[in-house]
Parts: sequence; structure tokens; C-alpha cells
Amino acid sequence: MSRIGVFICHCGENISRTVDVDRVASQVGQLPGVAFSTDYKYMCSDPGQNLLKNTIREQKLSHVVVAACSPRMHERTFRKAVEAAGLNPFLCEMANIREHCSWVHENKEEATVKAIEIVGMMVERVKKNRVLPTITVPVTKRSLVIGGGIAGIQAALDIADAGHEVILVEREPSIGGHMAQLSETFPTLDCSQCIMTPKMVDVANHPKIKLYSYSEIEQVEGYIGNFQVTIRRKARSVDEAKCTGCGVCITKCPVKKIPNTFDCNLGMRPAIYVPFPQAVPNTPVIDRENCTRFKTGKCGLCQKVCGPGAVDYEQQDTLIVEPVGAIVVATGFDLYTINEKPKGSPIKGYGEFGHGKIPDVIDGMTFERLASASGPTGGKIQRPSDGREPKQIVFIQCIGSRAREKGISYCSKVCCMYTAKHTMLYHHKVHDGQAYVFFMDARTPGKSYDEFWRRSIEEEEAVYIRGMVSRLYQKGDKIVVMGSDIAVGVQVEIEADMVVLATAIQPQKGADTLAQKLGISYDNYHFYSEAHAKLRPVECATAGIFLAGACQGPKDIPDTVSQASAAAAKVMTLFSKDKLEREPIVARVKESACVGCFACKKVCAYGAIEEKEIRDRQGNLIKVVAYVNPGVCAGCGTCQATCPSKCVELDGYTDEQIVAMIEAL
Amino acid sequence: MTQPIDTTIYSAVTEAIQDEARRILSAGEVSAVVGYTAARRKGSAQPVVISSADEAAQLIFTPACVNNLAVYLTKAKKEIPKKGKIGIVVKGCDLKALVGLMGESQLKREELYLIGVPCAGILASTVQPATELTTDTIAPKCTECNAHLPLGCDFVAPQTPVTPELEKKYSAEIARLEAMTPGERWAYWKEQFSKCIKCYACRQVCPFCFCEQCLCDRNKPQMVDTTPRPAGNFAWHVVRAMHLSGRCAGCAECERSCPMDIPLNLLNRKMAKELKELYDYEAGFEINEKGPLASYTEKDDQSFIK
Amino acid sequence: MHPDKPTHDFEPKIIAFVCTWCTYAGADLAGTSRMQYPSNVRVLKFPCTGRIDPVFILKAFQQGADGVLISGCHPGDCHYIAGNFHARRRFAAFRKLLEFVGVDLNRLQFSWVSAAEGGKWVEVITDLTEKVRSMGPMTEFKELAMQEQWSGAINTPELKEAYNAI
Amino acid sequence: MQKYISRQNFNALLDTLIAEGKRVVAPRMNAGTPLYEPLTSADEMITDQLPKRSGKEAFFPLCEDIMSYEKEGQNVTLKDIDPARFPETILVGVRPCDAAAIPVLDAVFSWDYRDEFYLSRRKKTTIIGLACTQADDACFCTAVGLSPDATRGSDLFLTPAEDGGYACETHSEKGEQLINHHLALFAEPNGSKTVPLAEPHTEKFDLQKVKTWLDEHFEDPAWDTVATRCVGCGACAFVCPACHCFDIVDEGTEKSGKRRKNWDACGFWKFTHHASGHNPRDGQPKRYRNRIMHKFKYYDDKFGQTLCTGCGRCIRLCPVGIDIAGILQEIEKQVEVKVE
Repeated sequence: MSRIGVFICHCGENISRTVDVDRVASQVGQLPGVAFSTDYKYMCSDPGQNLLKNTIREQKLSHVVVAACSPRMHERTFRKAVEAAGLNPFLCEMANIREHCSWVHENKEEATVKAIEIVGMMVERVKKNRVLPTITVPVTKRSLVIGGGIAGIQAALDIADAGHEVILVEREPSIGGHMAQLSETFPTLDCSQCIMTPKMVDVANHPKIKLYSYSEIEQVEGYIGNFQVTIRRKARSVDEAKCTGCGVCITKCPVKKIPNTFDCNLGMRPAIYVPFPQAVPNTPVIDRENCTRFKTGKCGLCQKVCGPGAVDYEQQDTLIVEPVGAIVVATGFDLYTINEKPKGSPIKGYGEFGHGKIPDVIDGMTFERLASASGPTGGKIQRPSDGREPKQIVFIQCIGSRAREKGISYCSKVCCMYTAKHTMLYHHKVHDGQAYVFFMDARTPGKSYDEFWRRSIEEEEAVYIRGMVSRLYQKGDKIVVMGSDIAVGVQVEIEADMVVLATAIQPQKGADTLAQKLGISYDNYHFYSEAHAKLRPVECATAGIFLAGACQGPKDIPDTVSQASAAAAKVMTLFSKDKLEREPIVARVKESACVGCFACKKVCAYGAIEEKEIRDRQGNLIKVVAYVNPGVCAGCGTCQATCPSKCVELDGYTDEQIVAMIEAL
Repeated sequence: MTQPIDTTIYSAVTEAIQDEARRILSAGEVSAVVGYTAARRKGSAQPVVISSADEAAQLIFTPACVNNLAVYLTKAKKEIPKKGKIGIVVKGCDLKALVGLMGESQLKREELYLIGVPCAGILASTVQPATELTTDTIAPKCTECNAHLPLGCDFVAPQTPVTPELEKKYSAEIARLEAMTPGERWAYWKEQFSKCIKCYACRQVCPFCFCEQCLCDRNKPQMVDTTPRPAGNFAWHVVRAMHLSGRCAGCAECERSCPMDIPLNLLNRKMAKELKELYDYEAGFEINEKGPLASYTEKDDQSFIK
Repeated sequence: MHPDKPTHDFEPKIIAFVCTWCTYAGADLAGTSRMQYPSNVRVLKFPCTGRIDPVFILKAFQQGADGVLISGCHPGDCHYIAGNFHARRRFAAFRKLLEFVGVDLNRLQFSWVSAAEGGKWVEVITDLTEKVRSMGPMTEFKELAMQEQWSGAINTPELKEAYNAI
Repeated sequence: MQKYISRQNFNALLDTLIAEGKRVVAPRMNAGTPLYEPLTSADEMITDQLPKRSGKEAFFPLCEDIMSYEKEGQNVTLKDIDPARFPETILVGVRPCDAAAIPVLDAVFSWDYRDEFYLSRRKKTTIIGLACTQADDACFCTAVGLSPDATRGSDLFLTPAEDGGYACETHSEKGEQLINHHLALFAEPNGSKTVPLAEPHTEKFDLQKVKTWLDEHFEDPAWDTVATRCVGCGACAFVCPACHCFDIVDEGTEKSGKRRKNWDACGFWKFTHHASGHNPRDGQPKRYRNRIMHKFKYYDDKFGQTLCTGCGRCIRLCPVGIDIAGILQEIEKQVEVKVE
């Protein structure tokens, strides 16, 4: 038999002004199971809480209902007090007779009757409350960072500096990502490589960071604090342990004419190569598709010239399993490629601007490589077609971005700024050249950003034309750009030597596949979804997985670095305790009744539901049932409402509790 | 006007089923075949499970082969040993249920050998088993059938059924009820449900009622009153219809089995119609990983929400 | 002083099933803003509209509710990513079923009320209370609960009296 | 006592009984289904169809209240139902197979524990049987020792005459009282020709042989053969005139509620499900075996008669075509084989 204690708070006069608290206390005291009821001026005050604690002990109460303000206000307060008196905190419920009653009804009789009913409902509910022990989950204090761009590097360094081991996985042969490709960075125009390479070296030298370059995520199992990650180390054909990075193999390789993707295909590289001179690790990789040895079985020169004997044609992909407690996803972005519609993408392609057909129509990243001192032209702005310096250059913004009819409705955020930067770099390098920019709006929110943009116009003489380009075609060695200037309302035609397209930022190819492995959600464009757009922008809905950088949405470098550090901070918070404690409002499966239809699994947004095999003592499979991982479950209860036989139940909101409340009405 | 429905192919179909069952049983491809066999009463048929090639000659297909045998493959039917691959004789309507069960992780396609029957229709539950199949004696579900030939089976008897266009009985009845006032509809269902005796035949024959413990059998809390009183009957039938929404494939076994002739499939058809209109979902021969009530789109209709 | 509130012959019983993050908080805001609305509503708090089982609606009507409100977060605002999207489909279907068995849908209201929409909460509750009040009591389920299958009924006038005395 | 009543007077009799405040229960159509239900007027009665449920409900209701409780503060008030106040009922047009089941039920409900709910209702019920003129191949009353004109269980028995009236024969005091109270409506037997009675086609079988086999075959593979396909609904038991198992449940809330008695069926998995989770009858074959054993062995052992009247409802209404008559025939054959 329950011995329920009911405590009616006056909240000064906030409640007692319109609710006859005496009457509520005496009426509720008559309810079956209520052993004690009283009213008090301020339940949340120290004397009020002491009253609660003492009464629990003196009256040997089994459950408590505090009728006061909203549980959103003081549920925690009273549950703590109840716990201090030796009861499980989840045996305490609050009845909201202030926000939902005394404050919204003037008529004292009505408010009193309503208060009695509200408290009565909670009395019936609390009778069905069960002792819920706090859930603890062990935490493996190692972290996985996926992606070795600036986001991944920053997150890895921050976590490692806090003393936790980090596994950094990079798909390419070297870390560095897109930032390593950039020439100079807005709004300060400092050299990207100059600020980037020291960080790359820090990663390489950090005792707490284990770097797997040229590797990909194969499989992710487990949950917050306890992930098992399988990593595929792709065969590099060069033994990292033996290689000294001397580079002889690279210079001796007879295959020289492979377009270098790092240079946006402007320069060439051999079949055994490092993507760029400052690569980390500085170990070459054999491009097996283009290597003569792999194509024909002849050659083998690199192996012959390699002093330490590091070149290994027999090397195979290897799988490594790493246990980690948290995962930071920092897979970055890719540039939207015109004329190519990736499978499953909502993007429809963008054929009007001749990219890929007219050689001197290039994208922003190609311009970065042209402008880069370590780039294929040594920093000279030259036309890819004939190497001539362009004297008239047209930049077109919002290529792909903000074009709903083309499938991308978002703003890529960085193009306004990097185009402004491009006009400056161009002006610095081609003093007699003229840059034109077609733009819709200039979006320059950010510290010193608008000033930077204005400088490109006012000091660097870029001509900004508000309007879109309608057509663009090759005429002799010129590119004719036809557009409209909507500010003046005239048609504009420019004979340009080069056109640079500010193409949209998209998630990396394969972002969706990786998300499926991780069990995280993504939007239509395959940008990863944060748990809450405003308040949890760094966490994924799947507990223990955090986001950094452009994989979540277009970002510039400072934003990316901020988010990476934030993600690292989240990981460190998680790692600050040996065991993770969670509120026990999670779903549980009654396995005897579960038939394994997995309707629950289908609606769980958190991937908290797993398939569990039930076997007899001989090990024969009896059935497969649902299992809710309490470490992952967020406690929404959608599974229970969906389960046809209600064999999954959300603790704290069980059918019994809810039906008891309905029946109390 | 009563018109006979051509069932002349059924004898050839019977032979084809027998041959195929004999073949797969003797080849050891399956451990058992679930089918129909003739029963004592004139013209009647009943479900049967055979496990040897000798027994294949028992199998038949006639207009009295009314059962949806899919129910025997669900976990609710523990009596049928489910070791190895099992053959099953399926009409198009039954196959839809099997497909649904596969989508709900209850069956695996590779564990089944599907023997499809081309079907022109079966008899209504209201007539004697020996009755001739006509436009009057045909089961109501057959008037709306779009699955006379099951698709995706391992074997389908090669005959082609003659399937005249029939007056769609459920659509007409749903339209009639929809045209009523809420009060009239309430009265209609109250009268129908008043006949219910809670024998749970509707639940027991339903391939989708595979729960080990029905919500309505639970007493902590008592979600639905178990007594066969008007209140409990009403709640039971509403809960049943809701649980089948987006899953029911329209085999109408509930309605056929109801000893009190309650038009239960009407509720199921109505829900199917609504889900088709709302989410363009229809149960068919394709395995859907998520049914319409286990999925969503951000643009779903919410005109009813303030 | 406030003018006397009009008195009504019939005060409906309204049950509201709400999610804790948006609508419950919206109702709290109505309270902290001291907005006024009819006292007919009783609120049941759920973590998410995704937790609300259609059977609860049925149960509420069976237990004597004259009107039922389901309210949660606006689409896209769900604290649990998609609970309200699942709920939206579930209730879109369930209300069609109830309508088909003869329940007047004017007694069943769905709404999205965010934590900032104290005013909307007041409006939704006031409108529903007034609508249901004008419709009169929900007698169908109550009658059903009183009825017996004929064989168990005690239906002579004398015995009816005895039965009612129970 | 033998009498004759014209169709017109028969209807007048029913209307008079209704007017007297008695509950007149007879076959009528309810939403397209023939059922024994209280009439509001004699016109509602139908005679051409066998109701889908038997008339046992008149004293063994589908569901009845047997007690109520109410909590007020710390006090709980319990209230009994007063069986003395059940309505007086005339059950009219009862088929011989349905009427014959009533003495079977009487024996059970008055044997050890006297079930006041059943017996009080039973005492207040007069049974007017009606000879049967239609049979199909599910009927097998003749096979279990009854016939379309069996009067067992009837207080008053009617045999339809070709002129639409009925030849009446009383078989109890209750029947005589009924006639005596409304004597003006009855005439002396006029020798009018009765309509030909039904002729059930099912071959008769020897119940003694069946019982002999059942005595020895509690465990037998035959149970699997006949009942593996059983889906475990309660249709057979619920439509049976002689099945009488019931369950008692409490329904209500914390504040108030009722204890109710309602029909149960041995086909349900829950029927023998223990609180521990163990179920001694695991699987439909065992459950169906109980049905046959109870009808043709256990009941016979105790009361010397069979718990089946051959109405054929369970055959017609079984969703999976389980045929009790066919099974009994098979059992009989087994015994014959053995004898030879």
C-alpha cells in the first residue's frame, strides 16, 4: 500500500490567492493511498524542503507529490530533496497548480476544484511510479576524429592536448584538407600554408595522436562511451615505418604526366607521389591505377631505387579496430561540380557557364592554386589554355548556391568573401588587369569582413555588378560574358580573358554512406544534422558523436576552427568522468513479449534500438528482439506509441502511469 | 444481375500446385508445404500442412479455398514447425500479407517457397461451401481485387483467370457510410459492434496480429476492456483497426472469420483508402522497409492541426 | 474588480495531451504572463507528442472527456528530432478512423504550440472549450459505458432502479 | 397437454407477454445476423434461420456484473447483485439442439457449487422449443442422439403446421402455466398437417465407441493432425449451446468498478496460462483435445451425457474449417479398425 505525502505550496500568495490550499490539502488527504497532506508557504525554501524531508522520514512516506509551480521550475529541487531523505527521486512528482491553475484562473472556486483534480491526477500517477536507478555508462577515454582538414586537425589537437588519445583518420594520403590548397586567407590575407603546416606537423608529432592517413571508416558499432570503430587502411604500397621520405622514388618514377588533383589538375605528378611537398605524413603513395608496375607488371623502378626498401607492391588493405568513447566528424566539403549530377543528390547540374568545356572558365579553388606561391604556376595568374596573363577577369558568384530551381537553396557563405579576396590577389599580381564581379548580394557578416569587401572595391578597383550572368561563350580567345546590371537596369557584355566561378559548397562525396555507418542523420544535401539548430549545434542526435566544420554546413575557417574546438570541448566534457550518468527516462523492452517486428527501430531517431538474439541454453536461436541501448536512448517514447503490443515502455511515462492519470479524471 | 464467374481453370491450377508441391518436396527444397485440401462437407476446403511428396495429391484449389495461409507462418502460430524452407500456396491477396510480414522482419523471403495461384475469386463467408461462384456469392474483397495473379512467386500456376470487372462492394459501402452524419455512423457501428462476442477470431486469423501478447490482453494497465460489452467491443475494434493501419493488405480474413458477420474489413479498407490519399501508400508486392505510419516527410499534411 | 463571469449550464471536461518541451512550456508561459483561460482543461505531460498513443485519446473519451487536445512542437522544432512528425501521421490516420466510427471530430483538436506561444495556448484552449461547450456533453462513450449486452442487462424498470442504485 | 395455436394468436401471445413486461427472447435479425434477442414486437421474430448464437445467453449471459466496488477515502464499499431481481424471460423459437443443451448446463451449474446467477435466471425462464425444418451438412443432432423434433429442455414445444400455426405440447409445469395463463389464445389440437421436418445428412456415429477411444488416447498424434491448423480463437465455444466456461474479471478505475463474469473458451492460449508464465496446454492441439475430451469424455464421466447437441455451429463458423462431426467419425473408424 502506498503511503503518499502531498505537499501543497502557497508560493507566497501566488497560489493561495486563487486556490483554497486548505481545502486542496484536506480533500486530497482523503484519496486512497494518501497518508499525509499539508500546505506550506514556500515549499522550495529551505524550511519547506526540510518539512518535506522530515515528513518523508517521520511518516515513512513511499511517494511524494509536491503541488506547486511548474515541474520545469522546481522538479529537480524537490527530487533532490526527496533523494536526500532516502527515497528514489523518481518517486516524487510535481502537480502544477501555479502556471496551469492559480495564475490563469481568477475564480477561486474553479481554481480550487481544478487544483484538487490536478493533484488527484498526480497522486494516481505517482502510485505507479517505479524506483529508477540512474543509468551509468562506462566511458572509453579515446576519441576518433574523422577527417584531417583544419576542423579535424583542430579538434584532434585540442583533445590530445587535454591528455586524451586521438585516432585521426584521413581518406587522402595527407592531412591538410582544403585549407592546404588555399593561397591566402580572408580577411587578413595571411598565407594559408604558413598557418596550416605547423598545425599539420603538430599532429604528426603529437604523442597522443595516432594518425591513419589514406584510411577510411569501414564500420562503427557501439554507442556513446563505447564505440568500436573498424578502420580500413588502404594499401599505400609504401611501408610507412620504413620510408624516410627522401623522395627519390618520386623523382625516378617514369610516369610523370598524371594530373595532380591537389592542384586542381593544373599541374602533373608521377604515379608514386605525395600530394604536395609539405604533406603529413611525408610518405609517398602509389597510384595503382596509373602505375606501370600495377598495370603491366613491368617497371618496378621505385622499388629498386628505394634505399630502405619501403616500396611494397604486395601490400594489402588492412582493417584495424579501435575502441573509442567519442567521435568527431569533420569530413568537410567539396566544391559543386557543374555538369555532373551526383547520384541521389537533389542537385540538378548547372550547364550554362562552360565550366569543363571552356578551359579558361575555372572555379574558385583552381584560382586559389593559380594564386598560390607553391602552386603549379608559382603564384602567377595564367590562363590554363595558353598560359597568358588575363587582363580582364570576371568573377561570377552564387554558382549553384541560392538557386532553388537548380536544387541548392542554401547560401554557401564563404564565396562573397573569397571572391573579394580573389579580386585583391588578382590586382596585386596583375596591376594592369581589371576584375569584374557579378553578384546578387554581398554577404559579409563577420569580424573585419565588410571592411575587407569594401577594400576590394575601393582600393583594389574591382568592379561589382549587381546581377546575374545570362550567357557566356567563347569568342576567339576571349570569353564573352553577358549579364545584366540590375542596379542600373542595363545589359552588360564583357570580353574576358578568364572567368572564375564561385561554386557552391557541398558535403563530401560519400557523406551519406558515412552517416549511415555512424547512425547519424543528414539533410537533403547530405550535410550532417546537428541535434538542435540553436542550442546543440555541435552534437549529433546520436549521443557521443560531434560535428566540426563544413560537413554540417558551409563555413569559413574561423567558424570551422571554433566549432572544432567546441566539439573537442564536448568530447572533453564527456571524458571528464569515468562513467557517464544519464537520467533514467529511457525505454526498456519486455523481451518475453517482443516479436521483433522492429517498428520501434524504424521510428527511433537516435538509433538507440538494436536487434538482440535470444538463445536457449544450448545456444539455439529462439528469437530476435529489440533492445534499447540506455546509453543512447533520448527518452522521447515514440517507440512505445508505435509498438503494437506495447512491449517497449518508456520509464517515467509508462502506460500505467498515463492511464492512471486519465482514469483519475 | 447474377453472373457466374468462370472458375474452370481451378482444376488445372490444382494439378499445377500438386505437381510443384510434389517436385519441391521430393527434391528436398522445402520441409513442408502449407496448402488447401478438401474437407468432409460438400465442396469445402481447409488448410493443410504436408511434409511428403505422397501427400501432394491432397492439395486443391477451389472457390472454397478462402483462408489466407500466411497466418500459419507467423510467430503467433507456434504449432507449425518452421524448420528450413517452407512452401506455401498463395493467392495474390495472401501474398501481399506475406510481403508485409517480410517488411516487418517476421519472415525472410529466402525461407519461403511461394506457390502462386491465379485466382478469379473465392466464395463469400455467408454461403455454403458447395455454392457456385457468381457475382452474388463472391467474397466482397474479390470485387476490388487487383492481384488476381501474384507477382514475385517462385512458381505460379500457368493458367490465366477470367476476371470480369465487378461492382466494388467496399468502396460503395465506405462511400455510403462517409455520406452519413457522425451520429448515423456511430449508430451503425454501435449496432454492428453490439454483436461482437470477443471470440477474437478476427485477431487470430489476421497475419498481422502476430504479437506474442496482444495489447488488449494486458491488464496492467487495462488499455481495452476485455468483456464483450458495448464499451469494450467498441474500443477493441477501434484499436484493432488502428494497429492494422498502414499494414493490412486486405485479405479480409477478419471479416470472413467473424462468426457475427461484423463488416470488419470495412474499417481496414477505409484506413487503407485514407493512407493512400494522405501518403500515397498502398500494400502491394514490394517489400517496404517502413510502412506509412513508421515514416514521415516534413511536408506531410497538417491541415487538421491548428 | 473583474466582471462576473457568465455562468454556463454545461462545463465540458477537456483533456490535453501535450509535450513537455513546447506546449507544456507554452502553457507555463501563459501562466507566468497571467493570461486567463477557461479552467476546464486538465493537462497530461508527455516527453514528446511521439509518445502519445491513440489509445489514450480513446481512453480519455471513455473516461468522460468531452473534448481532447493533442499539442506539441511545431514541425522542425521537436526536441527529439522527429517525434512530432511521427505523431502527425499517427493522428492524421487516427482521426480519420474516429470520424469513420462516428466520433464528431469537433471534439478532437490538434495544435502546435511552442514554448513562446502562451497566447496561442490560451486561444486554443478557449476555442476548444467554447466549441465543445456549445456542442454539449459527449454522451456517446458515456452511454456506451453504461450499456450492457442484452443478456447481462437488467432491464425491467424496477431492476433498472436497482441497477442505478449500484 | 396438447394444444394448437394459430400464427396470428402466436404473435398475439408474444405481444401480450411483451406487454406484461416479460423479456421475450426469440430469433431476430440484428444488423443482418440472426440472433436470439429480446423482441420489441412479435413481428421481429424469424423462424427460417438458425441463430448464430444459441439461446444460452438468456441465463448464462455473455457478460454480467456480479459485484461492484467503490472507494471513498480509505473506505471501500462492495455491493452484490441481487439475483432475485433478474427479469422474467420467455425464450421462444428455440431449436431442439439449443433447447437440449439447457439441461446440460443446468447439471453443471447446480452440481457442486450452485451458481446463483445462472440458476436464478434459469428459474425465471420458460423455454418454448420449435421443431426444426431445415438442416445443412454441418448439422448432426441425429448423430448425437437428438432429432429435429427432440423436446428435451423445452417447457413447451411447437411443431410448425402447414397452415402457419403450431401444434403445442407441454413438457413441464412452466409450459402448462404459460398456456393456462393465456388459454384463450390456444385451441384444441385440430389435426392440421405439420410441415416436414429437417433431415440432417450426417451419418450417425456411435458415441460410446468415441468415448472408448478417448478414454485411451489422451496422447495421440491425431490431435496434431486435426488441430495444428487451429488459430486459437473462441468462436467454437462461444457459438456452442453447451459450452459454459467463464472468466471473472474486474473492470474499472481506482475509484470504482465492477466484477464481471464473461464467456471464456478453451481455445484461447490464456485459458490455462499460469501467472508464472507456464502454460500446461501449450499449443492448439492440446487445447482442442480438451474441447473434444470435455464434450465427449469428461462430461460424460461425470454426468452421463454428452456435452454436444449437434447444432453444427462450430463447424460452420470455424475460421479454419475444423469439423467436429468429421473428427468424431474418424475416431469411430479408428475404433472399428481396432475391433476388426
